[in-house]
Amino acid sequence: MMDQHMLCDDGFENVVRNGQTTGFALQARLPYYRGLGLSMVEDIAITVDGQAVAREAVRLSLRGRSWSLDEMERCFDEKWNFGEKARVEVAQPGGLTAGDHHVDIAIRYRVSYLPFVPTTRTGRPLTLAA
Amino acid sequence: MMDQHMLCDDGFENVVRNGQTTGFALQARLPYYRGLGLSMVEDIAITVDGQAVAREAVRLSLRGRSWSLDEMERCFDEKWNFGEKARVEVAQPGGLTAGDHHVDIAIRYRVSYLPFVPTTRTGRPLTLAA
Amino acid sequence: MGHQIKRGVSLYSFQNDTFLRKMSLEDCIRTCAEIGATGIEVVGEQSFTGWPEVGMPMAEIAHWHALMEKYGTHPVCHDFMLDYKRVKGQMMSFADQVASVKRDIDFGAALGMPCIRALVSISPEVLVACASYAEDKGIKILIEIHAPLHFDHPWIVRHAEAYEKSGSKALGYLPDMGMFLHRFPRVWKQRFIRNGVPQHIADHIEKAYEDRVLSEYVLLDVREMGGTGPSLAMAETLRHNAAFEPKRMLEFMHRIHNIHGKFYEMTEDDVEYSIPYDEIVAVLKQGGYRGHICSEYEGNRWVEDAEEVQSVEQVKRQHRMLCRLLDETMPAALKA
Amino acid sequence: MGHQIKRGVSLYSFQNDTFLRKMSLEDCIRTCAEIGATGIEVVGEQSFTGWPEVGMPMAEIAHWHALMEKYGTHPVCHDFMLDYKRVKGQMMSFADQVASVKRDIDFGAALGMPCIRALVSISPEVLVACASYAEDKGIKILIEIHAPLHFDHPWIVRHAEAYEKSGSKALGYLPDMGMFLHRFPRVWKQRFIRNGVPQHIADHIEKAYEDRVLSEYVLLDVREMGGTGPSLAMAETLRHNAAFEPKRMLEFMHRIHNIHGKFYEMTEDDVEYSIPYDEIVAVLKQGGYRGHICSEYEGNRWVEDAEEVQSVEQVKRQHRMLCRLLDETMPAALKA
Ligand SMILES: [Mn+2]
Ligand SMILES: [Mn+2]
Repeated sequence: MMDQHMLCDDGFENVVRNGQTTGFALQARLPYYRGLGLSMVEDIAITVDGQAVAREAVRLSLRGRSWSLDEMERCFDEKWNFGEKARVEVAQPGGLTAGDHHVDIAIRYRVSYLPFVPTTRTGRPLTLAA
Repeated sequence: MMDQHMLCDDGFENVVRNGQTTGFALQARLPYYRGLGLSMVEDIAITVDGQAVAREAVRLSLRGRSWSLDEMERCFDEKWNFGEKARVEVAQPGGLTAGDHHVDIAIRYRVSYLPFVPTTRTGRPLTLAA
Repeated sequence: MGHQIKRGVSLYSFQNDTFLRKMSLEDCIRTCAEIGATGIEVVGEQSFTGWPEVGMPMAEIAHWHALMEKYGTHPVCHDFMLDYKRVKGQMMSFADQVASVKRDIDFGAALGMPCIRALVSISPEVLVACASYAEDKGIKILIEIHAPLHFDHPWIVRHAEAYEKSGSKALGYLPDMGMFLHRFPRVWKQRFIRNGVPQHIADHIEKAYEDRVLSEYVLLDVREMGGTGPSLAMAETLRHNAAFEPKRMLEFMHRIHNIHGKFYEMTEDDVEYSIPYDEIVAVLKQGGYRGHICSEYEGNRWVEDAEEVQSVEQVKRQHRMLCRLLDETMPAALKA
Repeated sequence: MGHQIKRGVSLYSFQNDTFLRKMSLEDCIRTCAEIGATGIEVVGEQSFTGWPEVGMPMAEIAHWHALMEKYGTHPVCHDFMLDYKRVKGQMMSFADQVASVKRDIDFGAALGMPCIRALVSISPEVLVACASYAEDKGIKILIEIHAPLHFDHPWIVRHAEAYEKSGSKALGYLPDMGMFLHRFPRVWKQRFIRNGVPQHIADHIEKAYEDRVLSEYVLLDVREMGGTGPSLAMAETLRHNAAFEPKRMLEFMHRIHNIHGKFYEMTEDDVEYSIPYDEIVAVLKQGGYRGHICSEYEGNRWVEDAEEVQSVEQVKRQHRMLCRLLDETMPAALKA
């Protein structure tokens, strides 16, 4: 559910640190009807223009705190709230070119009472601010 | 069920017609807890020493009447009774050599009230009379 | 507590012996008579040849009646099949299904049966269309309520509504006690282990059944434990989770006219390992049930790969149990 | 016929609007108040932030009480989750599960809820272990009876036995009306067709559901019709065949303290397309039910790919229906 709202139109931008473009970021929502403790988010897979991003390159940040995907699975005191926009940063020296990119996202999350581990996907062109 | 009783020890022999060995025969039982009208027997697959026999080469006979497997599927007035030994003849010029052969049989039958079409298999060495 | 529950046997129980011609029809009936199980049920297409494709085997029917006479037994039920997929890829028409059921009513009548058993997959409309024909022949058509179905399953609810609406007393139920499977049968577990299920997975599934866990969860567990083919097959038996409650028969008792005493394993102590017959018989007494409990041994297919099937011994054990639960004096042949 | 059934709304119904911040908590509660649905149910982890991982959001709780006061609404139920798989590959211990449920009892109490909703997968022992704690806080813990489960499923039977044995009045049931799904929802069928199910296969599955056919047969049919991925997925929904009978609630009424008025599609005529609310309300009246029926709109996830979700309009239609069935005068906001 909420599939098409996983990706936000705003917040798709390059990440610049100390004058260096170290990667890019986008904003995402958890596609579920409630929030989940971070330890239950198993994976956030990002693909840009058909190129998959390595799991190790991805970090999630919420309200000033951030986690690698492995760290996130061991975090028991924070929550990706219902409808909350998280910033997803991808380390990629040079970042992306300005303009349109086709972005796909797939989030796998563990829900204790479901007899399967769902992965929800969506994808569409997003415009990277110059 | 009754898997290991599908193949009978007796009746495994070459078929000789007009002095020519035209094939071989064996005796088989339907692996089910009741008889079935012949139209519901979908296939009898025979393998000898790892070599599969063509469907067209197989005939079933019961009490003096015989059918190819295709004919059997269109026969609505006869029945392979519960526990009844049928003679299964395989056309194969020259037949088989005397002695031991590993015989496998797989019978597929349609049972109206089962939500799948079962195939039951068994196999073991049988001794062909010289 | 007084009751009018009678003991019977479905000859289905002896199928491994009759398949291999180790027991004849007469052997079966003599065995039943000796243990005081005087009600005899048959699967027509197992105990008689040619029916229905070739026609009624008149000599065999005459023999049947002679055996009833000789051994003091009586006909209880003919289990019929209705092969509505006789033609490949084609469903038998409604009219042909009705005609086919009527032929089985005739066959049941020829055998002197008060009841015939309809498989649960037959649609209620077909049976309702046969009700007055059955009434005329003095036959009741009983749909077998069999796991994974149960009295509260929507398909059975639909049957129940149709029967009540028909107003016919010729339509009823034949509950199969397999739907009160309160433990995972030991003979199933052992067979699955022989088929390749690792011990710890088999233990987990057995425990989950004991705990009544929804099958979908158990399937996920087994996948996460690395279970493959046979393990998944064992877990899938829980899809047909059948630990329903015997007391649910009470609401339907007025249409219950026969019972399949399904069993998988009678232990040396004359107890069914997985089906609570003490609770079942108490409910039947409470509901004033007046028909037979006919033994239906189905452990055979679970043990035949490893040992010789002991049909007669298993049936005897069940009847020792039934004598106990029904407060009957035990016939000599049942005494140890 | 007199009754004491009250109308409520689970804010779950507005999830698409709250997810996108189109509606605030206050918007939701005002909407409920306007339509006379004064009982408010929430999924705690949807309507409040941080709970339970971060702790109780005290400011939000104070805001909640202020809104109740302002709009004349009252708390009915907090639906809690118990994430017992918080640690990957590891099941939460029994003691930790009990502790977690007790924290949700506290959270429910902080919100002024008389009830909290337990998911059906929670084991009865955990809830029994929390019963006296709940009693002390004036809270009832209600297990949600939700399809594919139902009151006669062995897992629920086990819960029922445990509750009776506990003797505690703090344990009870919250039936979700989705288990009385008497037709295949039109919005499901349309979604499956958009997902790629050929029309004739979708029609066949819909008809089979109408006929209450055992799911396994329908899956075989669909495979023989050449059905693949989406068609098999549509047929598999029948594994969870949920056309059970509303009257089965009667036996359990003494422990039913809240009801999920699940719905998938309210038509323009203010009728639920697939769930027989007339029959349901009649049973609730007959059983003397005195709690709320809380709207739980779940058509959202079936239509969101094709159209904007109309949560408020759908809830309003359900409450027009409930006013009719409960013989209530319709508030102005519900009049067309
Ligand atoms: Mn049976
Ligand atoms: Mn619900």
